[in-house]
Amino acid sequence: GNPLRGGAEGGDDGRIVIGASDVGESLLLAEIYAGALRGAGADDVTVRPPVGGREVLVQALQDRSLTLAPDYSGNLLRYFDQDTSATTSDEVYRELPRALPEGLEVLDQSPAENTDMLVVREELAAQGVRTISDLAPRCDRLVFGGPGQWGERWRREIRELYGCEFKEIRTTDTGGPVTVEALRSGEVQVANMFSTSASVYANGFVPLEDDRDMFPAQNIVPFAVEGSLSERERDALDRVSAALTTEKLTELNVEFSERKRNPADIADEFLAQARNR
Amino acid sequence: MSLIDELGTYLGSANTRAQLWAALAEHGYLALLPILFGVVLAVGAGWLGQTWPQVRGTLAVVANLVYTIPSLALFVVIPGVIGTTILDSINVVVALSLYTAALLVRPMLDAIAAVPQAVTASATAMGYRPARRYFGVELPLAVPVLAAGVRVAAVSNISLVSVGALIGVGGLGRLFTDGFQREYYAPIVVGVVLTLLLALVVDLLLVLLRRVLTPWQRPAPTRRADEEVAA
Amino acid sequence: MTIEFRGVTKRYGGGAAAVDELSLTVPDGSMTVFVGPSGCGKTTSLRMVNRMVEPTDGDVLLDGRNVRDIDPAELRRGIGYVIQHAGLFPHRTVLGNIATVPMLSGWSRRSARRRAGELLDTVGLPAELGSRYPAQLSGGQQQRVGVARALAADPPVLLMDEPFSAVDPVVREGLQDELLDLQRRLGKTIVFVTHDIDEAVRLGDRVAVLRVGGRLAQYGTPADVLRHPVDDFVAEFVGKDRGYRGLSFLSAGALEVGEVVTVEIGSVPGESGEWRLAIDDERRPRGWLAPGSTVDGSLAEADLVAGGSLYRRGTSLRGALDAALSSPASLGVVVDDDGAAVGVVTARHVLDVIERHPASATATSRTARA
Amino acid sequence: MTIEFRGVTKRYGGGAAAVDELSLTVPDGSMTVFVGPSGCGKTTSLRMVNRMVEPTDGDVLLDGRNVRDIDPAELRRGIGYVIQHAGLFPHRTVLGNIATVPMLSGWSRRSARRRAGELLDTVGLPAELGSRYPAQLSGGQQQRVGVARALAADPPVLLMDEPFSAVDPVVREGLQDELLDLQRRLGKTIVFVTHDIDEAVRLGDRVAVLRVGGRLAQYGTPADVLRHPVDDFVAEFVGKDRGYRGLSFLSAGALEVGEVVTVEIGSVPGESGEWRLAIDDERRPRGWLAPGSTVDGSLAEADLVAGGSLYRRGTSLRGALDAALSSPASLGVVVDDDGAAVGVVTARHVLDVIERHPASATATSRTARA
Amino acid sequence: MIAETVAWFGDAANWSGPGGVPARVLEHVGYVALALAIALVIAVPFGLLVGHTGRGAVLLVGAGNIVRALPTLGVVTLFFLLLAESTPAAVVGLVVLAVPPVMAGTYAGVQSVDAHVVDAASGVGMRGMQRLWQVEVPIALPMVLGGVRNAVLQLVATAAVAAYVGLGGLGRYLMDGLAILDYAEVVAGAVLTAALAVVLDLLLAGLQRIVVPRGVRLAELTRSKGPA
Ligand SMILES: Nc1ncnc2c1ncn2[C@@H]1O[C@H](COP(=O)(O)OP(=O)(O)OP(=O)(O)O)[C@@H](O)[C@H]1O
Ligand SMILES: Nc1ncnc2c1ncn2[C@@H]1O[C@H](COP(=O)(O)OP(=O)(O)OP(=O)(O)O)[C@@H](O)[C@H]1O
Ligand SMILES: [Mg+2]
Ligand SMILES: [Mg+2]
Repeated sequence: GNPLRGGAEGGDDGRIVIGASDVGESLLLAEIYAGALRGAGADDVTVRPPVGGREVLVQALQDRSLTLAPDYSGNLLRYFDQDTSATTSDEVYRELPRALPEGLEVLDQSPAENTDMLVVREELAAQGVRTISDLAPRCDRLVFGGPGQWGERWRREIRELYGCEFKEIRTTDTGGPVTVEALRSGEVQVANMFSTSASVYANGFVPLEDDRDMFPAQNIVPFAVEGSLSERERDALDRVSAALTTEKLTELNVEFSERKRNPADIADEFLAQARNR
Repeated sequence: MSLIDELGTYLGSANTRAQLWAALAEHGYLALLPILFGVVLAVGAGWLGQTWPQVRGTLAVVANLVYTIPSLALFVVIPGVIGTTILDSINVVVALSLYTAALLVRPMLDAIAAVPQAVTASATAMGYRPARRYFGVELPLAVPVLAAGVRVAAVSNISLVSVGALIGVGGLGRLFTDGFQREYYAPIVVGVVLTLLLALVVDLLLVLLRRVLTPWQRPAPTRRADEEVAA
Repeated sequence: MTIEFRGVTKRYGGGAAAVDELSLTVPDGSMTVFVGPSGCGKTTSLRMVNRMVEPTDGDVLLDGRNVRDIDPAELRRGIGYVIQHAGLFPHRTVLGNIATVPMLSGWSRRSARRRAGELLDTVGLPAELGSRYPAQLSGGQQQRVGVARALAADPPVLLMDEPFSAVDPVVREGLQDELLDLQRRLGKTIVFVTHDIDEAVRLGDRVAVLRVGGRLAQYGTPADVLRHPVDDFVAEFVGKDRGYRGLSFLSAGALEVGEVVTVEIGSVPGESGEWRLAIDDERRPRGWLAPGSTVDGSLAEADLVAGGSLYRRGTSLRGALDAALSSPASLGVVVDDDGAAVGVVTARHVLDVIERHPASATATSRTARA
Repeated sequence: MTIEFRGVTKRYGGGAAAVDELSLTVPDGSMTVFVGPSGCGKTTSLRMVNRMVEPTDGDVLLDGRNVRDIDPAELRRGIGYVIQHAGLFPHRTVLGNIATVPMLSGWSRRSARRRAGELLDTVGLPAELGSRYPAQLSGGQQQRVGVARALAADPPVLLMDEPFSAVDPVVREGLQDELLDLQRRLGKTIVFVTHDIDEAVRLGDRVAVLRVGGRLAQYGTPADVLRHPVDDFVAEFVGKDRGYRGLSFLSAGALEVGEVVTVEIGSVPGESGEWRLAIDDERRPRGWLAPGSTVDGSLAEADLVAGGSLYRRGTSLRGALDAALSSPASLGVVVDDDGAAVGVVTARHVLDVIERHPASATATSRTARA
Repeated sequence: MIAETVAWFGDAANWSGPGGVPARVLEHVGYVALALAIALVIAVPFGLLVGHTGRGAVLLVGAGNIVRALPTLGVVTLFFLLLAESTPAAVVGLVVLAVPPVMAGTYAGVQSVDAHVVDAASGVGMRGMQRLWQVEVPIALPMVLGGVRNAVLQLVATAAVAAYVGLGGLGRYLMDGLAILDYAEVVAGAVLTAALAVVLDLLLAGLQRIVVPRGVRLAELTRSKGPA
């Protein structure tokens, strides 16, 4: 049987549990949501430690151990609808409600985006590799590094779209230090990272242009259990989403992963600024 | 930035400090509650082994087998077995209870078996029935051995809880994943230090508890024959 | 309470018999000692009384009642059991140990501990030992606590399995004396196990000698067993000093106590051609002054030859003979209960009494051939 | 090799003395037994000889050479040491255990094992035990292996610390006999520790009685110590049977052996008014036929009264007296080395000899007051 | 769940290539073996020294306990940041894990050699090192190996964290399965790890049979049987 069905931990009693995935900024966003909800009068708001990928979050939302989690529109849609052809922000957001399972919903999406991207080291870029199409002919000689679930999600896609079949797909982590380290040391030559990640630029990696729109738009969107938030709370989250832009998110990410500040502190500052505007 | 500065900045945030306390409390609870359950299980196993000596071998093998399952796997598999949700901290508690019991069963059986024949025989001869004899005589006499086992179990539980961070329930273990994600020494160092402190305090408390529970044991220094000779 | 073994056999796991067709009766209020070489089934026999071991065959009766019909735990609470090394509970204080059976039988904590306090006194231990733990006692003290614990519920029957084997000979003798005294005062029915024939002879009203395989070789009074062993096995087991030891059972009623010349320490003795017994101002013997020895000034201990063992008036011939044999003057010093010298005996006088003893040669022994 | 203690004192950790100013000499080729109550410093004294313990004060000399000047490991290889409970190496076979010292001293493996094989025989163990492990031996066998191991390098000195305490009395006596025999054959200088006065008296050429606090109470021959204890402590320790035991040291040279009427088992005895000794066809005594008893047909064992202990001609007076005392006929049976009856003794004859013994009363004992 | 796990094991794709079971098992054994070897080099001499001299036991036990309390995950992440290399970081974490049981087993083994036997060894004239190697070590072997077996069990179970810093081994199945909640994969990883632990433990038990002197085993038997 499915071990994930069962008793509820969060839910209807006014308790709000916010989850985060192990993508670095996910925790940051969760803290921002938490701050916003507290500002809107919710008094029992917790942020759970980051855990796993989307699969875990979805399950946790479905069994009500979570109330809410930040997510990315494109990947979320693809998760429930493998064959979607929506790629632009609007397409994706329009398709989402239909694809989501019963009892789950997304709130307003934010203009801020954080897409997957493939990055290479400067040496390889200097050989004229600027787009994924440029990369494709060399794929069979290159080792790729990315999160554990990357192969299942994208191996077929990238082969069909670009004709790229990597020599090996190695599991590193979700755009985190293992990936950075692997790419830096040459253990892998191509890696999956994220557009708002501070470490791409800090390490001088070069993002490749996704010239055939393989990766869909990835607007930040609060992903929640339907009916678990009050109007006031939903408004507060919508306001936060509206205030968040890609530039702002990248900035916050620098604060978080380069200046190593406490995500709750960053969230507080951001929310204060947003209110003052 | 030097580590000291880094620690200063890190601990400078009130939010961080609050999170640390919460993590520490969760860590303590996740590590120590299983000790309680584990001891109860081991005491039960001791009782089984005492009543049916022929199951001793089986109990020991089962205990060993439990011990071979990686903690991470146990954390993840347990919800499938007992029907909890994946993020539930009960999973960690159950897993660590099993480990504690596994760790204690062996010494428990040995300690019960090592109670001097003369003592059990005289208890029986005085009209103790088996259950009362177990709890009134054999168990108290096994306390020193059990206590040694509990100390080891407590300390390794405190270390093991951190692994729970990989499934989002890990007390201080969160600091390691956080520090790792951000290539940030401060939380890792703070996490290690707090874990050690917790272990130290718990260990001390256990030593005290043992002293209280075994008033009949005067410390007798072990002496080796050749200490006399400087050669 | 009378204990009766009726054709009792025990086989462990269907092997050879550990106890084979044992039949004997321990009369009410008496002490029977089981003695025999290692593995002869002494412990097994003993434990069948309180059902720590169940007989393969035959019955054990307590005052005619088959122990099989009594619930084991109840049975055991009514039987004191003292085992080798005392088997004290190391985690309980001395009082806690002694109070065990009363507590099990449902006494209140207070009255159980009061009783324990009394028993400490009964077995001759100071009250302040009550709060100690067994590990803080000497071996002899532990044994006493073991006895006290067995006595706690005032059981009519006591089983004692080599209770004194772990203590050194001097302490052991003290414990034996106390047990005899206790037995005289409390009149329990006691079964005592030892592999030391001396202990058996000293303590038992009756001695049961077992041979390996659990067969009863002889059952009779100590005098019987020493003086009339039924066969070579018993004779061998009883040991080569049995003639001398047997004297323990001959009373010295008719023993002639002779006069002896005494000199007091501190006085100025004249010369003399005979042995003179030096005594102190309470007439206690201090040693011998050899014939012809000269003393400078008043008599001091240094002038004396050390004396032999002393014979307490009224005890058995064994002590009398030893006193005579060990004396440098060949004169055994006889003392009264206060230790004052009252005269001397010679080995020859002792022999006279032995020879006149009617029991010595013709007594028919109650024996059982196995 | 002579061992000399010269004012040796040992204090552990600055506390009270465990051994206090011990001075005594163990002459070459003799056996001295240290005896005394528990904790009196016997083990400590012994271990100062091979430097397992270093004296706080004073010296131990081996043939005049201070042991302090000898490398401890070398010293120990030249001194056999048998400890209580044997202390065998559980991971080595019996042969491996015995061969330890020769191997340490650089013998070849082959010759060490050959030597070990010989020693098995010396201590009376069958060769096939050589390949067993200590856990597969009985207590008594382990003790023997312990002795063999100590003898392996043929050391002139042997130290034995309660080597027989772990075995039961019967086995123990056998081991003692073997040790005496060994000592006669090999002529080692032996220091032996026990807390059993019987063992001390049986084995020692000299006995050193220690009192608690490690003070020497008396040092002399067993006869001395038994018959002339220097003070109450020694007298008490030596025990109340010392007069009788002391007879062990009186030779029975002049003992008059009387005639006795014998009847052979299987023959048809007539009537008689006196005790008659029943013998078998090899003249071995089987029991007594009481005066006036009638026999149906030929004489069988069942007609007899069991006999007393037997006195082997040429041994000490102790056995003679016991034989007389234990005999139902008051006649102690005297046997020769083959066990054949050669006559009888009476207790009175034994007393005659005791009284005529010059040593009995006047021997001055070599004593040391501590 | 059982059916899915069986299916996982039945899928040929899971048995070949760099992510296949044989490769993962080899990687796992590799981490364990490397960590164990280093731990032995560190822990055995210390255990022997302390057990032999009887000095520093309190320190050793205390230090052992503290080291045991070190969270493996913390050590691994810390060393990953320090060394910027996955393999050494993981191995350091595992060594830290393996040292206490090996050290405790060695120390306890030597320490628990019957005092009479040690005494006899000195008494026959063995020097310190002779006593250690000829008497104490052979008799201590069962407990030393007991400590090693303990360490191996923990190592096999914990080597899974190597996957967290991007290494292979059976932890890969746990981590990857966990990330996408593929239960079959997680259970498969757990089963493989446990099986590996059992197999290695059996191998060590066999080794123990071979190297522990027969006499020592016999002595243990008689001791544990004891008097009835
Ligand atoms: N529980 C048991 N199982 C099997 N055999 C036993 C058991 N207890 C005793 N025996 C055997 O029964 C025989 C008699 O044993 P028991 O303990 O009664 O002897 P014992 O006379 O008390 O000897 P000891 O003087 O050594 O105490 C021995 O051969 C012993 O090995
Ligand atoms: N290593 C030691 N450290 C401190 N005290 C010791 C040590 N060894 C012995 N003692 C003390 O020295 C005294 C003499 O001990 P020793 O072992 O020599 O006595 P013993 O005569 O051999 O006694 P036993 O008959 O019990 O073997 C005792 O009081 C004992 O407690
Ligand atoms: Mg017995
Ligand atoms: Mg001693």
